[in-house]
Amino acid sequence: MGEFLSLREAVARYVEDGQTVALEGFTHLIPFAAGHEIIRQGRRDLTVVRLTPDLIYDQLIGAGCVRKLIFGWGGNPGVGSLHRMRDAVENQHPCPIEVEEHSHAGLAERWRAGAAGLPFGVLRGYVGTSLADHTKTIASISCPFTGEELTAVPAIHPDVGIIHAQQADRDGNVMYWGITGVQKECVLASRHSIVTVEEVVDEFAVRTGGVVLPAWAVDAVAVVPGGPHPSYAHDYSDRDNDFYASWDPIARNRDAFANWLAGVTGEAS
Amino acid sequence: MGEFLSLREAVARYVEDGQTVALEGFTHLIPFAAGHEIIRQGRRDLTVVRLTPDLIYDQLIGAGCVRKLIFGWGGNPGVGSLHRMRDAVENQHPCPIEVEEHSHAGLAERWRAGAAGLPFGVLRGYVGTSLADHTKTIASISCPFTGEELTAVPAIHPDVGIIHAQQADRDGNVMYWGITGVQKECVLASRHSIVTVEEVVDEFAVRTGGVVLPAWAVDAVAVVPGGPHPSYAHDYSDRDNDFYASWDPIARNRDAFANWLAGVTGEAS
Amino acid sequence: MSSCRQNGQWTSDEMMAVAAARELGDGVVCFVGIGLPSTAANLARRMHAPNAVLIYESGCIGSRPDRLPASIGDGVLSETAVANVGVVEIFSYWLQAGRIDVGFLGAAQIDRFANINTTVIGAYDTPSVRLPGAGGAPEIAANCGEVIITLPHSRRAFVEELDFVTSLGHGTGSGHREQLGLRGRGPSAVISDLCVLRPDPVTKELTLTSVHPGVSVDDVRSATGWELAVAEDLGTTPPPASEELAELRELKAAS
Amino acid sequence: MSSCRQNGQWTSDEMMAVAAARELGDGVVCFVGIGLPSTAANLARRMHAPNAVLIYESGCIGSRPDRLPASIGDGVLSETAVANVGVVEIFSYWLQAGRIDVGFLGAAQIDRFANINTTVIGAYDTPSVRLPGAGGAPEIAANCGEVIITLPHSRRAFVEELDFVTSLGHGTGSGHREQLGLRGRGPSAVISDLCVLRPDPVTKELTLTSVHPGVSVDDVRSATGWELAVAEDLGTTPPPASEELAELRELKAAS
Repeated sequence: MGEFLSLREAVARYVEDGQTVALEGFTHLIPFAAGHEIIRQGRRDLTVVRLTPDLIYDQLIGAGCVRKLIFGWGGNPGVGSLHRMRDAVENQHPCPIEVEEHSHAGLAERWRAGAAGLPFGVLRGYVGTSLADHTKTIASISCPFTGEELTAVPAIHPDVGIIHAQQADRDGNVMYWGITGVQKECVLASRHSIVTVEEVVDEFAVRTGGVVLPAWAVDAVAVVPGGPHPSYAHDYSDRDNDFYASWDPIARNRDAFANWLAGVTGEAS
Repeated sequence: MGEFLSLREAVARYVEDGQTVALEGFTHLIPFAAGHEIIRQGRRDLTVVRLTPDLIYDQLIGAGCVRKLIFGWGGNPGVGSLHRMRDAVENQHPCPIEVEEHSHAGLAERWRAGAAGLPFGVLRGYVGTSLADHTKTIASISCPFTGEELTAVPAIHPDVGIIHAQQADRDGNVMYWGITGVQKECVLASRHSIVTVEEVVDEFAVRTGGVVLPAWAVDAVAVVPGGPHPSYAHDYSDRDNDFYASWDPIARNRDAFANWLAGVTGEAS
Repeated sequence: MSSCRQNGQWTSDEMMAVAAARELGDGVVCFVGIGLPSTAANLARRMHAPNAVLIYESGCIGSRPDRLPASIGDGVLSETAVANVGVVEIFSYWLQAGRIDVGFLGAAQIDRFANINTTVIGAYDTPSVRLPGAGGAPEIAANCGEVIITLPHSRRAFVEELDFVTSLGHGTGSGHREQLGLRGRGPSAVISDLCVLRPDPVTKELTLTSVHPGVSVDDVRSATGWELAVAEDLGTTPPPASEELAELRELKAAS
Repeated sequence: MSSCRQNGQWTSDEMMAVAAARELGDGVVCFVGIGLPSTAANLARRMHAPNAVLIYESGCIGSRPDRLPASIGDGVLSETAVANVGVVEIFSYWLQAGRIDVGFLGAAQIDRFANINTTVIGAYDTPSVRLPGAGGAPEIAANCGEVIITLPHSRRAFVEELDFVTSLGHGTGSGHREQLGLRGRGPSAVISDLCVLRPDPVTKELTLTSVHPGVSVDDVRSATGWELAVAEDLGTTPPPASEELAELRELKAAS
């Protein structure tokens, strides 16, 4: 219902241990502040879903919140690896994680099917690759009219979908623009949703490509200016490319990461 | 390639007897002028596709251009029946037409599948209705993950898709806004496409909800101000509700229709 | 049917619109068919249901028109909407996904289980009357939480058997929708210009629960093509309040 | 590999970017991967292919960035685009539908049939190196008319056998793509910092067709993990023209 809550309240109310949670935002509007709040609240055993895990899931994985990762591309864009993710996959540190791996096109179709209330989606994908050998959620399906074989993937229905938007209005409607990613699908496919926003405005301005989510399709709205840092909010902030570069040495080293984590949880050593 | 042509040239180049043609526009931006040009050029045996045939297909059917109609709702909105369509279905006048009947949701999914390059689409639809008893392009499909039964419909791939838009820029990119319907899908699902526009502008203004089709995804652009009359172009013209009402007595009477038709073809009696 | 009753204070059409409007609760999300459903839904929004969210299949979400739209594609619907989306999206992401509380539909014909025909009278291939067809109705009827149907009462409209089931109501009765896997609960009320009918909680057969003022049970029976079930606690529909009438007439005058 | 050659006039990375850019014809519609493909595609657009249409999987259609984007989601891509759409739409309506002429991809590993691995080195469940994974590449490789691949040359990258096929090139060779029903024709060129490889018209095996200036066939062989086929009419890649170098450096400096 577009209820205004603090980020702390919103995460406390909707995110529980063992749930499937998605924090989406395709390289833009990534809801980092919400991810940090999940870390602070000590959630565990989460199944997390994202097209591109990016630093936000590297941080959640490193903090030990994650039991399973569903993803498409797990790198630090333009920099290199996600070392916390690699440490978990390669060395089971800080805990083993299960990986369910798709392509972006496949995950996007899973989001579409989820938003559309269908149990599965269909695409021309994965054919001839090794992905289907290792990912159980890839199946074959025949066209009932032509007999052609295509690929089916199951819908995603997280317990909680979390995104960041530029603006909410006073009724709790939400608007975002720029690169709009799969956020609408994430919110609509999820049982509950939280949207962090840069600010509350009296009225939305005219925006080419602006996406509006009506208040009744969103559970909670939390005002968190700068919530996507080091990602960015088009027309509000720039991507902090330096932070992305500086993350590499932090994430490579377990102690450096622990130190960073203490800064987030307020337990600085 | 967004090539600027006269409407006459565009229709002459792309629309041929026996083809499948779609003139879309969901109650708004209906490309009436292009339909009249098809009538003037005397095309025959067309399969025509539209969610709502509206007056435009009543006119094409009455003029004898149509062999088969694929549609979802065939009425004169707010007025009553499409009498030329009824005369064809009930009395085979001026020629018999085959009818392939769907719901709007099913046809929208057929458009989506067409635009997405898939041979079929999936929906929760038609269950328990008589539609599947009479329409061959409705089939059952099982979810490969849950076993749930859903409905499949084949993609639509017209030879030519025709829409009306408010604006083109000088490169042949096209923009429309307001109620945007299934026009993007129509253009993308069709082998060729023609867009009539109100005007050519140097640059598109910022518009909430504006849809842009890049020039390279469109074959021909024809400048036809007022092209959607008696439908309307948001921010350019109002719907001519009086014409919709006046159409009823014209279409009810074969002679009155012949007289109207002569006005379109320039063969006034 | 006369459309004038009660010494000209209000017409039976007005009674129908008012009674239909009353069915819409405040805050519900409603998928609105054009015509009478749209009139009733907008009247409700301006009376007791200011927070009802009206959705039109033309892709308009949360429209608040200040006049009655002339068609489902009236520009006033998109101008006053909270969000505008394409037709593919409105049917898939919004209707099909089960996000809509109430579907508000009109009908040409209806049977005792509130199944709807808007396709043909007579044989499908050689119809005596070719009606407009399905439009958005089959999936609205299938996928909304519940469905309200409104249409004028007559023996041609309320028939023993439909020639074509365009939109499923309660099918062949109790349990049929569940058996077909439909997630919406189906029709909860049929509002005509004579009365209100509701499905029996067990059998799902439409039952006369309320007659409009000045209408007798026999009036309804003689306008109904099947043996009509009548509720034991049959009531009388409260007449249109003056505020309801004023608001309805203002809406219509603005159109 | 040294990245400096020709008395410091240009680096091997610059040669690679220039040679890759030359592969892109004017007016083609190109789905662009981030990194080296994006550099090459934007260089092409500013040189000989001003009408090339660049599409990014972030939903940006027809972007004309005046600097190199830092990531696939750089705001400059959406600000300079002709149209911006969501990620679901870019993959389904634009890529999958077969509307894209050329896919431009990077790679971590490649084999003799231009199959790509960007997923794992070693066993999937106990990898020695966990690479980023698929991203958009599998469907770009499957659905574009043709594919251009660009990556630096080394024995770790050009391998006899892939541990994981993330994106299909020519599979097991001639006829394999057709047999799988893929509609795109697959990789047409692989551009490294040493050379240009093209699939043999019949066998589809990558064949050395051009070495970059200052590179010998033995240099390429010793950096390639399989027994390399060499074209009879082996050529030498024209060195970067001063205009190409100037434009490339300007693009990079602006970033």
